[in-house]
Amino acid sequence: MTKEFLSGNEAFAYGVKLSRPHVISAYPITPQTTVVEKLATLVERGELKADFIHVESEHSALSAAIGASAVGARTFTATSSQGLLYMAECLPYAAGGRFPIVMMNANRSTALPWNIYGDQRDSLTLLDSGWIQSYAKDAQEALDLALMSFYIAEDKRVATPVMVNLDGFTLTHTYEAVEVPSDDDAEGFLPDYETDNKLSLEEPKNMAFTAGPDTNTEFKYKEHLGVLAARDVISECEGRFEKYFGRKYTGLVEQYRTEDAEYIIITLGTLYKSVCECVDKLRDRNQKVGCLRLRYLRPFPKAELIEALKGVKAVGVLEKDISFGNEGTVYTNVCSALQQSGFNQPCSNYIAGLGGRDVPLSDIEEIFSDLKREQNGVHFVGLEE
Amino acid sequence: MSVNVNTLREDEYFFGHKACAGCGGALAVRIALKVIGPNAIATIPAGCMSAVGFNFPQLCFKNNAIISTFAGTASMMTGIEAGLKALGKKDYKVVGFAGDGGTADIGIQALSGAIDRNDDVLYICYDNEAYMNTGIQKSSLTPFGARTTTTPAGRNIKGNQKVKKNMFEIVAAHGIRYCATASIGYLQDFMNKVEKAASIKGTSYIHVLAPCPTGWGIKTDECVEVAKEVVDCGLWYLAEYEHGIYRLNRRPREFTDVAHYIRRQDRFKHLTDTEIKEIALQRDAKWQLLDKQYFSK
Amino acid sequence: MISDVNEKDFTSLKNIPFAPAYKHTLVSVNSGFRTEKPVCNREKCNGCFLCYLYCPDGVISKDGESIKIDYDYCKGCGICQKICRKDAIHMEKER
Amino acid sequence: MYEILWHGRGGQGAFTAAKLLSAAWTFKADENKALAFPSFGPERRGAPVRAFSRLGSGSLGDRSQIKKADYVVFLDDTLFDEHAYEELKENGKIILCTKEKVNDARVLCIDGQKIALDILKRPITNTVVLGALLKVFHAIKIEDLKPAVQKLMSPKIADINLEAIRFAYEEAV
Repeated sequence: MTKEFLSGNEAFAYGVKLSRPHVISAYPITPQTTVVEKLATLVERGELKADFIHVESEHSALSAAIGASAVGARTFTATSSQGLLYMAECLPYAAGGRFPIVMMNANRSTALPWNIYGDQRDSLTLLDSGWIQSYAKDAQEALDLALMSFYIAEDKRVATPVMVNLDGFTLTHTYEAVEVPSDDDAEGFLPDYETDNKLSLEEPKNMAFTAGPDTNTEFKYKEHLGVLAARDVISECEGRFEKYFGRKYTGLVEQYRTEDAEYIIITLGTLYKSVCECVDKLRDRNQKVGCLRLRYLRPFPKAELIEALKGVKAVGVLEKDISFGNEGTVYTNVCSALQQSGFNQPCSNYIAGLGGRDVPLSDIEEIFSDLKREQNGVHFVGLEE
Repeated sequence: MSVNVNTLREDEYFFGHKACAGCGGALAVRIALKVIGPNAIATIPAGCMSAVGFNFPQLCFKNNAIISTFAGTASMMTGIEAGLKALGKKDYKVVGFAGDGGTADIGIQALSGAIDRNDDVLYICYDNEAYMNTGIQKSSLTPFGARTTTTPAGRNIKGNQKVKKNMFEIVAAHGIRYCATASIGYLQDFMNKVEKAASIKGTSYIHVLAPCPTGWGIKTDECVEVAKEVVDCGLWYLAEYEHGIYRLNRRPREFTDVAHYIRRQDRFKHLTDTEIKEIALQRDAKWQLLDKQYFSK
Repeated sequence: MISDVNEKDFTSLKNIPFAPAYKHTLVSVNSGFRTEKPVCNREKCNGCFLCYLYCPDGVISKDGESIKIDYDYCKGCGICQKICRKDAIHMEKER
Repeated sequence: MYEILWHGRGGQGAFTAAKLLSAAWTFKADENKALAFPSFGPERRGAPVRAFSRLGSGSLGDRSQIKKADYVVFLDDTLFDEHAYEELKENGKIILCTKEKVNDARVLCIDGQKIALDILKRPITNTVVLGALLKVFHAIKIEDLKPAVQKLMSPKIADINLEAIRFAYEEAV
C-alpha cells in the first residue's frame, strides 16, 4: 500500500489494474481520456497484462467488450456523455446477456448546447438500462469501486454489468491523496472470473438469442433478480474489502449526521462531501441537519432511504440532472420509494451543477434554509430570474 | 485447397432454422460453417440469419453462435477474438455473417475498424441486395432499377436510382490481407475462398451474393440458378484480392443476356427495354475498368 | 439424422436459463413450410451430391451411392431438383 | 484551510505547481488533506489557465473553484493587473513572476525567468515560483516538497527542480 497523489481517473485506472482484466476496449472522450491513457501506459510497461483494443467508436467499445465477456474474459471499458449515449444500444444488451462488464463513466453534460463539464444527465438517462450504477465521492472510492465492481458484477447471483460514475473534472481531473494497494495487497481479493454463460469450444452455445412473448418475461424477471441480488453481494463484498484493505464502506447509501436530523439533503457523487462540510457548519449553529448519499442508484436503496428518513421534517434531493418536463431523475426515484413507505413529509428537488457549474457551499446552505419552508417542488439552483 | 463436395464435413452446423424456403443466405452460412468446422464462432447481427436461427427454444447452431447488435458484427468479433486470445485459447475461427445492410450501411464503421486493426477474424457478407428481414427496403447494395418497399416503382421514379456500392473494392482499399467476392451459384468457388480466408491470420472478407427468393420475386427453386446467372451475365464478378493483387476467378468470354436475368425477377418487372439496355451499358463500362484493373498488370 | 429434438418445457421459470444462452435445441419441425416434397429416384441418382451441397437447409445427406432426405426439416424449395443433372429428383405434391 | 490560486499560460506548468504544493501538504502529515485541480477545459498552449490548491485537515468537501485565495500566484506577469487584488482574501499575498518591481507590500516579486533559464535551462517558471511562494507561505517547508517532487516529476528533472525551488526561495524578495 502506498500513498499517491492522483486524479480520480488515475486512481480508477489503478483499481482496474488490480482487477487484472483480460480485455480493455475504449474510445477517447473528454473527461474520460486520462483513465484509458493511464491503462494504456500500464499495459505498455507490462504492469498490466491485458489486450487493449483501440476501437473506432464507443458503440464498438462496448460491443467488443460484450464479445470478450461472452467468451468468459474479464472486460473493462470507459466512456462519458455523448460516448455513453452512442453506446446506449449496447447497454441493455450487456445487461440482458448477463455479461459482468465494468465500465467507468465520467459524468458529463449532454449536448445541446455542447458542454464538456460535469453533470449527471448522461448516466441518469441510462438508469434503466439494466446496469448496476454507483457514484464515487472521491478518488479513493473510485479506486476501491473499480476493484469491488468486478467482484459484484461477476458474482453468479448478480451476473450484471456495473457502471461506476465519477463526476467529470471535479473528480476525474482533481488530484488528491489516494492509498494504492500493491498487487500483493490485492492478491486473492478478486477471484478469477468463472462462468457457464459463455461461448465455449467444449460446449458450444447459441447466445444472445431471441425470446418471444412466451418466455421474454421470464428472462427479464431473472435479469431484475440479478440486479436486486447485488444488494447482498455489495454488502458481502464490502466486508471482504474491509478485511483486505481496512477501508469500510456502507452499502447502498452513506449517511452523515442523520440520526437526529430534521432536514436532510440527499445527493450523490462528489457533492456529498460539500454537503457534509455544510452540515458541520450548520450543526455548529445548532441546526439539526444531515446528509445522505446514494452510493448506488441501481439497485435502488429503497429500504435504506425509508429507514434513514424516519422522523425528518423535510428532505431535499440535490442532483446535477433534470428529466425535462418532469423533475430530477433521482428525485423521482426517491419520491417513489418514500411514497410507498407512507412518508408524507415535504420532499423537494434542487437541480444544480448543470454543465459543470460550481456548487459552492453557499448554495448548499441556501438549500438547507429553503428546506425549512417545508414545501414540495423543483428548484433550479442559482437561476437568476 | 482440398475442400469439395466429397471432402466437405458431413456434419451440419446450421440446421433446423426457419429461413424462407430456398434462402440464399442460409445456404451461404451453412456451407461456410461446414468448411470452417466445429470451432467456428459465428457472429451474426440482427437480420434474417439471426431472426431465423436463434428463436428460443429453437436454437439452430451446433457450433458457437451469437447475435450481435446490428452495427456491431465486426466489433463483437473483435472482442470475441481478443477474449479468446487473452484466455489462451487456440484453434478457433471467429466468423461473421452479416447481410448487405448490416455490412455496407450500419456496420461499415465497425468493419473498417476491424480491418484497420487486422483483427484475426473472417467477415462474410451475404448480400441479398436489400433489407429483407424488415420487409425488403433499399440498402446501399440494392442494384440500380430494383424495386423495394422504400424505392417503389411508380410513374415518377422507377425503383432504386443509385448503383450498388462496391464493398469488395472498399474493403480491398484498406489493404486487407485477403478479400474476395463469391456467389452461392458457384459454391465450389465460394468454398475455396472460405477455406483460404479461414486459414489467414488477420482480417479476411468474403462478399457472397445470395439471392432472396422473397425479395427478388423469383421461385424458391430458382435461387441458385439466378445466383449463377448474375455471374454469367456479368452483373456480378468472382474475384480475389490478396497481397495487393486483384485476381479475377472467372472472366466469361461472352456474357449471357442481361435482359434474361432481369426479366425473371419481379423486383425489375417495371423496367423498360431501354432501361435494361442502360444496365447492360453500366455492366460493360464496369468490365472495361475490371479488365484494366485485373489484366493490365 | 437430427436427434436432438427437445421436448423440455421451456415455459416454466425454472427451465428457462438465467441468460439468453443455450445449446443447439430443436423443438419444432419445418415440414409445414412445404407444399411439395422432393423425392429421389435412387436408380437415376449417380451420387454426385450436388443436391446435398446446394440444399439451404442441409436436409440432404449422403447415403451410400445416393442420398437421403430429412422430411422433418425439408421445406420443399426444389433447389435439389433443379440442380440435379441426372433428373433423379422430382417434386411431389403434399397431400 | 489554505487556498492558493495559480495563474499561468498553457505549457508553463501552473497545474503541476498546484499539484506539487497539494501533494507536499498531504505527504507531510496523515491528517492533512488537499485537492489540486485545473480550470477545466480544452488545453491550449499559451492560453491563460488557472489552477487551484486547496489544503486543509479532516475532510475537504468543496471542489468548486477558488474565488478568493490566500495566495494568488502569477507565473506570467502579462496576466497580472489590478484585478488580481479582487481575488485575494484579507491579508493574502500575491506572488508574481516578473523582472519588474511592484511597490506593494502584498506582492512578492521573483525574476523566475532568469532563475529558470540559469538552472533548468528552460523558461519553465512553475517550480521556481513555487519556491518563492514558500517564502511567504510557511505551512510548508522547502524540504516538505521533496517527496512530492520525487513522486510527481520524472527522475530526470526532479533534482534540478528541487535546486531551482531552493534557489528561488533564497532569491525572493
